[in-house]
Amino acid sequence: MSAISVDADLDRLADIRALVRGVALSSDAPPACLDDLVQAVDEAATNIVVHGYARRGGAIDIEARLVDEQIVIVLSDTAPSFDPTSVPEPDLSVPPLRRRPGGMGIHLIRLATDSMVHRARPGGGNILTLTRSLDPRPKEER
Amino acid sequence: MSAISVDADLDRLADIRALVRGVALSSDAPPACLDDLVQAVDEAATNIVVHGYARRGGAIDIEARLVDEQIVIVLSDTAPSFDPTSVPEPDLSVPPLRRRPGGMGIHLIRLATDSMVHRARPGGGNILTLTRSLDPRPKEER
Amino acid sequence: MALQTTVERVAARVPVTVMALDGELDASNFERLIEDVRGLYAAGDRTLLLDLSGLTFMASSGLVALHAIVLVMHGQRPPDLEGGWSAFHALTDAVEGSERQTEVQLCGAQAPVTRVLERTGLDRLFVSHPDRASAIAAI
Amino acid sequence: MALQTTVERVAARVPVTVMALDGELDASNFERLIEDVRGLYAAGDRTLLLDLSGLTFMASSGLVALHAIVLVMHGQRPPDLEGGWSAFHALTDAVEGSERQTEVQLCGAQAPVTRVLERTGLDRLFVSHPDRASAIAAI
Ligand SMILES: Nc1ncnc2c1ncn2[C@@H]1O[C@H](COP(=O)(O)OP(=O)(O)O)[C@@H](O)[C@H]1O
Ligand SMILES: Nc1ncnc2c1ncn2[C@@H]1O[C@H](COP(=O)(O)OP(=O)(O)O)[C@@H](O)[C@H]1O
Repeated sequence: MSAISVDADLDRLADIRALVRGVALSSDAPPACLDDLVQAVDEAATNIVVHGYARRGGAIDIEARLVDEQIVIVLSDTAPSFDPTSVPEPDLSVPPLRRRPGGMGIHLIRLATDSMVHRARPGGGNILTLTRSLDPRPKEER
Repeated sequence: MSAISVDADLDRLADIRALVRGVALSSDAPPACLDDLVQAVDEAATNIVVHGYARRGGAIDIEARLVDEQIVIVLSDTAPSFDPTSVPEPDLSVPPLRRRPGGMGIHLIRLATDSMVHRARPGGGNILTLTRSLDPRPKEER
Repeated sequence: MALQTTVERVAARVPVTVMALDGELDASNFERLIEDVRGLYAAGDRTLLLDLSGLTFMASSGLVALHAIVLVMHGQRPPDLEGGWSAFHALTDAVEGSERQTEVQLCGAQAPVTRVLERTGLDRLFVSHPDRASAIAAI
Repeated sequence: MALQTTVERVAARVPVTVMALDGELDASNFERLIEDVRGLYAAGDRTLLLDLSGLTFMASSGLVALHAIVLVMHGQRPPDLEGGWSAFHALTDAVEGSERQTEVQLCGAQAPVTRVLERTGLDRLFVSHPDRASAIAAI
């Protein structure tokens, strides 16, 4: 399976989102599915740029495929290993103004996808696999 | 089949190309196929922005699908009807410096695709269907 | 797609500054948005209506921007994104009863943006109007 | 992805101005590129090496830019893209024998860019080098 490599730069996030829209388009994904995928991949890619590579740049390899009515997008990097599924859920019962801003990216990935799987990349780095079914409803309405 | 609508603006061409890369990615298209599709769609979209809508803006609707090992991308607009297949081939035997610059867009679409089909859009506008096989070779090497 | 901001001042019951956000709000541009609002506050604007009808995408960094914008419009110290958010407790206590502050309001949010606000509970911070006209009538 | 240009001056057998193009050259930015080269010519640069190793896409408008850049580097009137290309006949006649002029040369073109040059015959206008080092050694 071929991959597209994108520079880990905040200025490339718009390209990454457009790429994901193309993936969704060719699977004829319904709007909420497309939106969810764009959100999840943007958050994951942002974290790779900002936290993974600590804004010093690097490469993000992106793969995509449709498997059994599920769109699967895989992001690989060579940044220090970090498993986002280990991050605890934010406490949403705290009133917004009492919160410290931030810390919502991984939470949004969880809500936007049907599964998020992390594994270490052989030789160093991360492989993050995000899956979203073609279901037209956002997760909270299912 | 769903479509993605993009503003007919030169500043959106990069988004359109990224979208096409996403389409190619999810069909596991080989590099020359991806490059050809990006080139063909960019040229067609540029013509819609510059000639079709005469830089006054409008919408370009983009659809994509994989049919029998062929990637099909459809661009629709509501600009005055124009059939690009009616444009004659440029005379490439003329030395480059003797040529008037420009006039290569449709020629490049022809070389980058396996077929280009135009039809009028019911109610006004254009539907341009570009098809590129997953063949790993550029057309001139087949 | 980049983010464009357009500012307009409208005389409603109170003077309202309407800032339209067009495009996509992400990690590459959210800090510039906070800066822009800081400029508005410095120029004397006190009620801000964010028109989100042209906003097609908002990342979690956009939520950080919205949070910071609320602080800025309440005269709080510019949030230091590297830490030091203690200053906002005063504000928290001031608006605690009502929760929804009114200095920054939203209108026209599309489905993907509404979903992000709801999924993070940040919708509880804002009065949201369907469109600009009804927002201005209500403010 | 936007287009970035970086200019460097190198003392080869003749002074060479190396302009690296990084990103994508399309209808949104080809005119700015011509302007940039016009500026170089006005500043006295006479031999231009375009380093295309970072150029991932070139539209047909990029070909128009390359053509115009050749004219500019030969001291021709800035091409008026709306018409009026008569001026370049003098140049045509001057370089007709050799065809490949040498004032503008290319290096490092990747497959998609090479393909566009070849598919339109514009490759016949340029001496192309595999990379910057061999280009500078050859010029
Ligand atoms: N790819 C990554 N590499 C290292 N650390 C990460 C990565 N992704 C997330 N993190 C850590 O997890 C925290 C929570 O991430 P997230 O929920 O996306 O919110 P935010 O990025 O706004 O802090 C980050 O602050 C960071 O400490
Ligand atoms: N969508 C369109 N609407 C109207 N005219 C078009 C359109 N596309 C192409 N044309 C016409 O066909 C000509 C050739 O197009 P093309 O080969 O792309 O080269 P260029 O755009 O550089 O002139 C254009 O100059 C224009 O007159």
